[in-house]
Amino acid sequence: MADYLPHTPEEVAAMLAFVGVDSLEGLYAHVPAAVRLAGGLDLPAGMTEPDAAAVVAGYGSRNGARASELVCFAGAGAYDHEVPPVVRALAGRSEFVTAYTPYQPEVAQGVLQAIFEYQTLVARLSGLPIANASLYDGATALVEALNMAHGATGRSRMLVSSGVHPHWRAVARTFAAGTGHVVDEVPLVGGLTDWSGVDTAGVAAVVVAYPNYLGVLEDPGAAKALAAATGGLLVVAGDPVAAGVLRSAGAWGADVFVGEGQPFGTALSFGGPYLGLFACSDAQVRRLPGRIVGETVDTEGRRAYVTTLRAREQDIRREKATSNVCTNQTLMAVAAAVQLGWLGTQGLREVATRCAQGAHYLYDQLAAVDGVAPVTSAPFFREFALRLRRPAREVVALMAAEGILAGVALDALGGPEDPSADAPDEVLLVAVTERRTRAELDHYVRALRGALR
Amino acid sequence: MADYLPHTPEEVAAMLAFVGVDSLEGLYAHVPAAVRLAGGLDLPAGMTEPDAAAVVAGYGSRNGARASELVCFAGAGAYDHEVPPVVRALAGRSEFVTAYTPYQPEVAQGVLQAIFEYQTLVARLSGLPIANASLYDGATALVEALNMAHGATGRSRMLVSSGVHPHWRAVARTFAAGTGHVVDEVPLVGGLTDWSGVDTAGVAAVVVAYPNYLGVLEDPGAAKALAAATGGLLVVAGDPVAAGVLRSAGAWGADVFVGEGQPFGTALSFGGPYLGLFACSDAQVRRLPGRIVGETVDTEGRRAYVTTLRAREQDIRREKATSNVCTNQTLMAVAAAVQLGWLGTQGLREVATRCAQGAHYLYDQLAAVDGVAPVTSAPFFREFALRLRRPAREVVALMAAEGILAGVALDALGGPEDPSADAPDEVLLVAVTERRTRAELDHYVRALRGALR
Amino acid sequence: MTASPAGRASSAPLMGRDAEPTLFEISVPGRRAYQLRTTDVPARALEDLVPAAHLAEAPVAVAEVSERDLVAHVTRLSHRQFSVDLGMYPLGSCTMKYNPKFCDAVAADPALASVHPAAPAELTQGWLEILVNLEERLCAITGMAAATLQPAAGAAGELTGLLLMRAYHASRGDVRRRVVIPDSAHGTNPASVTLGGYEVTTVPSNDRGLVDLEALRRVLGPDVAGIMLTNPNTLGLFEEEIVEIAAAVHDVGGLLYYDGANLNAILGVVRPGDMGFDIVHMNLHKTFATPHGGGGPGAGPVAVAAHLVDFLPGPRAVRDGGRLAWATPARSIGRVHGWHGNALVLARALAYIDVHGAEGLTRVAQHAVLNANWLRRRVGEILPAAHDRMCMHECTLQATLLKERYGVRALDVAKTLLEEGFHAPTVYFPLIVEEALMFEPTETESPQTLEALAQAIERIAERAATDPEGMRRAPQTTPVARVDEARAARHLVATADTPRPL
Amino acid sequence: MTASPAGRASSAPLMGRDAEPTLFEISVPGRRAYQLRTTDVPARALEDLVPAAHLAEAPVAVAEVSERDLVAHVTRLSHRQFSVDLGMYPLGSCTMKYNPKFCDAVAADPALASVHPAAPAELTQGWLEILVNLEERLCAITGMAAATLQPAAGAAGELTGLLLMRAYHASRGDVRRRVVIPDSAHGTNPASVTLGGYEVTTVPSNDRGLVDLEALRRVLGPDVAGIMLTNPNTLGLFEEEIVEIAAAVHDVGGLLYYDGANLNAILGVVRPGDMGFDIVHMNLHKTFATPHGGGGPGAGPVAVAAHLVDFLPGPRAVRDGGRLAWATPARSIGRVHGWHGNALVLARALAYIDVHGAEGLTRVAQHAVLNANWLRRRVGEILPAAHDRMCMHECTLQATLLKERYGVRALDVAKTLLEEGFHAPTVYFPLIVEEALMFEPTETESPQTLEALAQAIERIAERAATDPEGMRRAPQTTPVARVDEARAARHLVATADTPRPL
Ligand SMILES: Cc1ncc(COP(=O)(O)O)c(C=O)c1O
Ligand SMILES: Cc1ncc(COP(=O)(O)O)c(C=O)c1O
Repeated sequence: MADYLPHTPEEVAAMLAFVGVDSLEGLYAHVPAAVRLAGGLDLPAGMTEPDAAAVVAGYGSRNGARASELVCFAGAGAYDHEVPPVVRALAGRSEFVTAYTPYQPEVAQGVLQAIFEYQTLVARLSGLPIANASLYDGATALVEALNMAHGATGRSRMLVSSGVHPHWRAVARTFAAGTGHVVDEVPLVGGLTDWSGVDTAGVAAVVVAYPNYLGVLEDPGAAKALAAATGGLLVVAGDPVAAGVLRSAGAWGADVFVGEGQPFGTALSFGGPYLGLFACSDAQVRRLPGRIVGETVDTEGRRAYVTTLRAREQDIRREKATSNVCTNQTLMAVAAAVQLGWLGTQGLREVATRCAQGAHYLYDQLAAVDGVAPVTSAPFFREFALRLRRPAREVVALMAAEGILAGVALDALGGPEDPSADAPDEVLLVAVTERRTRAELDHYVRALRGALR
Repeated sequence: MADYLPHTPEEVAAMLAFVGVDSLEGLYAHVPAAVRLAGGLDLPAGMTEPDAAAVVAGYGSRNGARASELVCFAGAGAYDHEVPPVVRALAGRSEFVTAYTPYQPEVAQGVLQAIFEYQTLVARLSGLPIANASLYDGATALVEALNMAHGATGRSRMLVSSGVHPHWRAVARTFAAGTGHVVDEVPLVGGLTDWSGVDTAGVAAVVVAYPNYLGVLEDPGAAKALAAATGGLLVVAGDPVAAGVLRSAGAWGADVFVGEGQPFGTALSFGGPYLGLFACSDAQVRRLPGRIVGETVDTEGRRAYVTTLRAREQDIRREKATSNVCTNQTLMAVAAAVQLGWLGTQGLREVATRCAQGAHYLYDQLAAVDGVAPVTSAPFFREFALRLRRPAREVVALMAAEGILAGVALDALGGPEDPSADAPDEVLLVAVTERRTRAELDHYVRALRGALR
Repeated sequence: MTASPAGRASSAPLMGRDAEPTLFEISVPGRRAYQLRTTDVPARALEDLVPAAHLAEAPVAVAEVSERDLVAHVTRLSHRQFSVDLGMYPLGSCTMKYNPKFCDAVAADPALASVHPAAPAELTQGWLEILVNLEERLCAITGMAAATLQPAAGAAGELTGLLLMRAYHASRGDVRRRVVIPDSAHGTNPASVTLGGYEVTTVPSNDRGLVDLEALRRVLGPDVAGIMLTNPNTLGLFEEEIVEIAAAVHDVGGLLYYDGANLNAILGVVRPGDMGFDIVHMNLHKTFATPHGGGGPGAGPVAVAAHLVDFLPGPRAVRDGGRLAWATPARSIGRVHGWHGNALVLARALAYIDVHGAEGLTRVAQHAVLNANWLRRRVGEILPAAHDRMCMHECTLQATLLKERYGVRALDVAKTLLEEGFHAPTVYFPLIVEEALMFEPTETESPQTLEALAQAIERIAERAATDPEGMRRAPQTTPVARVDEARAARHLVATADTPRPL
Repeated sequence: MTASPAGRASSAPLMGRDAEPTLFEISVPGRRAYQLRTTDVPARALEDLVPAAHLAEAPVAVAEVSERDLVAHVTRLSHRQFSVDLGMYPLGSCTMKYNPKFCDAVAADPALASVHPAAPAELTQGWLEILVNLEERLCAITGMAAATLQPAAGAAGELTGLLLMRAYHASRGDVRRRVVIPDSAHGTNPASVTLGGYEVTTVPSNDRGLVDLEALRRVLGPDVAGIMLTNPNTLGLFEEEIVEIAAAVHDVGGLLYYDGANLNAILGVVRPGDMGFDIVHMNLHKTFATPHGGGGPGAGPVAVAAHLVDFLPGPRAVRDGGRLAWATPARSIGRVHGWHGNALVLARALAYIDVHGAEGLTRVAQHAVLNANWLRRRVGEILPAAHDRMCMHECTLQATLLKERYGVRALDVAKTLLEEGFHAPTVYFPLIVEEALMFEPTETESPQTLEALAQAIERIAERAATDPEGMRRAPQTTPVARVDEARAARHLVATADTPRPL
């Protein structure tokens, strides 16, 4: 058993005496005996840090998919990008890590300015003027966008392209149970959203993923036209790396941009903590969910930063708040700002370009493999879906033996009990990042050929 | 090829113009053409950090003795102690790591105070009043002690117990070529220095290791008697972990304490950077080698720290300096202070005790193994030497296959070309730290039994 | 170049005191820091790969800095930031305890951090063990049957809990409209209630700072889906009538939701399940020592009693013979996170729990309560407690005396405390307490640190008498002086590209 | 306990401004931070294992603090410390360039850092490769035949070099007595000469700041073992007559020793070997970007020409067919380090070299020289260069004008620069230059940072005219004001246990 308590027994005794009770248990004398725990918690005995470290090392060793074992071609919204030591060192500084939410701006300029820089970067990526200080992840950022659309339009009908990540749609459905939103999923045809024939009545939001979760470059213009026609908001759910070179959400006419910020400085982390990106038009700023940092001055006229428009937030607005988000993902936002600072204008473009180059190189090779057929011929960016001769899960298992995490079996995305209608078991989603070498891509081709034999 | 230069081509051009040359090469116009390098350096092409990281990973994977592969029973002056994440995090803070020598005390109080705390701790461990800010390692600290003895006595004869680590003695011999010291090595008999019959004429220093490199607890009192009789200084070369519980060098009458500080917060690191500990009596302070931090005040009367007694140092005293040491091992000294702060009074005692417990437990088991004989029956602390039925190097190789780094083959300590007279090839030096579990010790016994079969 | 180059230098630091330019201000076109792998992948032009209509006219302008300047910029920013590692953060309701560096090492372990969330269960058994073990531990700690680890923070847990409530009632064909919360509740509670599709009914506190049981009974009825409570409540007081409250709510068919933000007070002493709660969220970033990261990430697992297990979000990691697998409960409300929750935060929390064990966690709670009570008594003459009796892990004090005598408000006390080198307590919360200053020392602060805080408060009281004006301008010795919050809201400048007000 | 606990709180931080108590002052008996493995090794009493005569009466008193207070203490100390990561460090002769974080990651790699130095070569092949590769790279960079990597710093390299000189001459039955060094040399050179058993003969510089060739010829003779030179020299000037110097020394049978502290200036441009040097030490912690660690560790490998290879310290890692092995040269002077040198520093340097390659290293040197020359010209009217012509990577400026006009000395300029947020340059070195201020910007500083430094110097010049008194008291805005160095030396208080002067 270990703990991190400073108190010596003598100090405890003296403090108890000052407080006027005669034992630590005595501090709880007013807790009804009926509910007090008798035998103590039923937990494994405490252990020292080095003993616990050995246990953790055991967990790690049983993760066959760790990076030292498998070369990663899995994507589906979580990508294996370079995170250099410099970014880890800076974002890991304990002043950022162990700070609370910057409620006292006079002693929190470090975090506040980092968030301000992050907001600027997200706004630039999205082509929209305002970004918030982060949300939990891409999926919940989408939910907040729908809530914003509801607030903006007074309507509840959400037209969501089925090209939006299945998990994000699932999350949207879950929360719709509370908000009463109607989430209408618009099918994909040939890898692209088929907006034709959609009922346009009472639409609050039109949501399109760009690229969509199959990697395909949708036409946000079509979604924009629909949104414009119905008076709903256009929400673009974007891959932020692709956003480095693609026409921006703002340029496509979006009112809201949401995205998963993990590719900027956050490790794969088995899915979290990640980073919900959120940007919107000026018109929506009073409906912005979560925290926002603004520039101001101190009493001496010096530039200073502070969390602002707090009247939207739950701690002030309570049941009328724009959102219930309080704790967000600030540290990941700081990491993203640092990672983007490291990449710079050129580096971001380079990463996006290399992803596209690698994905197209691999796609071209794989298209020639026997037993492989592209799911769609629509243009894609850094990820693509293949129809295989045998179940994709089996292929993933076989390729793991070759040191490759081959991708994501589409039917596994929702978990076995959550199959998506558009997820037949033979479809494999393959992603390529700037870290994948030609040798790795060529090895992939050979290994897949072997797995399909 | 990568670099860390900020200059854009335009900036370079503008700067060159301001300086008045027309190219970067032009900056070197006055360098005689005859010696200028023509074809550029003959080096492998530069590579990016991630590429270089892959190369480094390759080196690592070819270190069969890395901790993830072998359980460490090797000692001989370098020990596998616990270094907790908290110590790594604190000593790794970039303000310490990227600072220069604290020549400007007004902006270097962090490093200066950390050194002051380190000096206090080394002084306490040694039982002597003064410690310096660190030396390169234990071996070179010994050389400085000999130089100090020379300065103190005007004599050149150094009586060095052969219980002092063979490498340290080798280093002392090397530098004696410059100083003209005569290093007389006094033999071990039954694991203990045999001071009898030693010629006592003109002795500057008597050096005893405590415990000695075979792990044996020598009698520093005997060495003290000799030093006292001859008017030389007593130098105790101590294991700083053992120093946590053993009678201190000062208590034994030492004038100088030297030690290898690696066990306090520094990883095994393939032998460096380590930490030379150095403490001495008040009488020797003006002869102290290296840097020393003293407490003082600033112009406002606030407590402050500063490097002091600088007149001893080479940058001021030049050829008359007490030592040539300039850059030392400050970061390791900071780590040692933090590690000792983490251990505290109880923890240091606990670590020392556990080392002794583990070593004695293992020794008792091994003494019963067929083909194993203790080298000496003298009391030992945390390390011991065994005479094996077959060459110790072979045993080390065999036990590596069992996941154990069995210890240090005595004849390998000096490298094959540097055999020590007292290093027959069948002797194995085995060390136990507080990190070794009973299960590991028992496994060791089984594996050794197997290796000797 | 003339002597002077274009562009702005990254600032010269004076130990956090000097303003730091933004990343954009120190950017110089053409400068770079990034280095990527050599891949030998054929370098085709982007225009060949992506139809022109999709490409931006110009790449996004990020900023162009050298690695050296990036490091200096961010390191200097860090010197303008208070943090737990620098000093005490007695911020009520936030449990800003010390976060062991060991847990940082766990979260940084590449064998955990490098795993893709969609890798199949067979290749992520270690992670699934972590999730299952943590769920079991959290259930043991709260006295519940099962838990979801997906919610990314406390508020996400609350909303998840409310959706569970809704699904539960719906499964019984029971349509309910209202959720009761006390007037002392944290703002996330009412906000979550709205998002859960319920109306808020506020129940007042009585003069002991506790839920007014009679008032509660009056608002209860068959349309009440449940109640959200923290216990200890946001005043730091234990709801002593919790058994009666639970009975009353259950009697009308409602469920009890436990906001676990204050769980640190009762670890190992009393369990929400045993008090009658049906749903519990925990803030792992409070109780289980995840550092707050300047505002996040956290994690807000939700544990439930047996009758609610079937509704939990999925998939959940479960034991399946000797292996571990994913499974989604039969009547799951669905996913509440894009993947499995804030996994690395979950791993940290498991490590923290496993180091402590039952005994260690109980000691954590006891010492947190001890510290809070000591502080309450120690400074009570200056800042009287809103309710001067045994508190739990935090105490709600009031600046009323200072205000009456010197016109100095809670905010001024808080800001002046910054000048003393302490972080401020939570101010003006809970809303029902006038001039509230909520102090939560946490268990990792020593008696000496508490005493230093008390002495700082004594100095502040003296200053209030002699220099109330100065206090209203405080802090002055911090990296920036008191900040103009109104101006920020009046002219929103949320990015470096926003036009500045004139 | 009365309200107030015994003992002192760890300090409340104000961003580096407040004094921090010592570890010993915040110690409270019985407190602890350490946690060790559970080993199940039988816990016998120490008295059973170690004879009583060997045991201390009381264990060593270290300090007793909680992990939380340890973290706060050390983190706060770090906020009282300037560093490269915080700002510019234009410290002449020290090459305080930016140290890539990548190299930190290399040094932290457990597959390198966890290896025991006495593990057999078969089990440390990766490490031996690192050593062999680094040796080869360093030889290529310096134009030498082989190197020892053992010396732990520059001064250790110097002494090693002098012992090599001695061994070389001795092997030829040649007894020599003197080593020549220029009057501008760094203090380690004469100190090393003494330790190497030689006498120092100083050769003056001429009015161009270079070795006076005629004066040199006058002091050379058959008893001269060699000469130690830096080139560029400590004034930052290239010894243009190096070929003639080399010939003169070689003519009397002496050897040329190259002090590599200034190697950063000439990487890839000119090699010591090609200039005629026989022995070269390098400061990896200057040229090859090992951070200085507040004073160390560094590494000072010594490379030698072919005729000296046999004398190198051993063992050295060598290629042996496809494997790597240890070998000690035939007539080795012996070990100069307890193990293999500062291995992790060596690994860092190799990584740094390999990232740059030939081209990158050459650019490093060129840009270091460019920055120094730009700065020299930019501030020359205020701080004239001691020798106003092309310098190499550093420039030696003088505060003579300010001193004449306002009585402001180099030291005052340096201390005032601290108030401007820059580290001071090296002052009063080299000793032969009056009121010397030696600026070495290094290549990693941007033109904007140089300009900011220049503007700070301009402000200082203005202040010298109006407030020379204030400058003599500077700095005032740093964590402590100007420190009383004399007092520290008068009453040495080197530990917390030393009685304080009254
Ligand atoms: C009482 C209470 N409930 C709920 C929350 C919300 O938790 P989170 O910030 O993790 O969303 C908080 C956080 O401050 C709290 O103090
Ligand atoms: C010119 C010169 N020579 C030698 C040295 C000594 O090097 P080290 O400090 O590594 O011992 C230095 C270090 O400052 C130096 O500048």
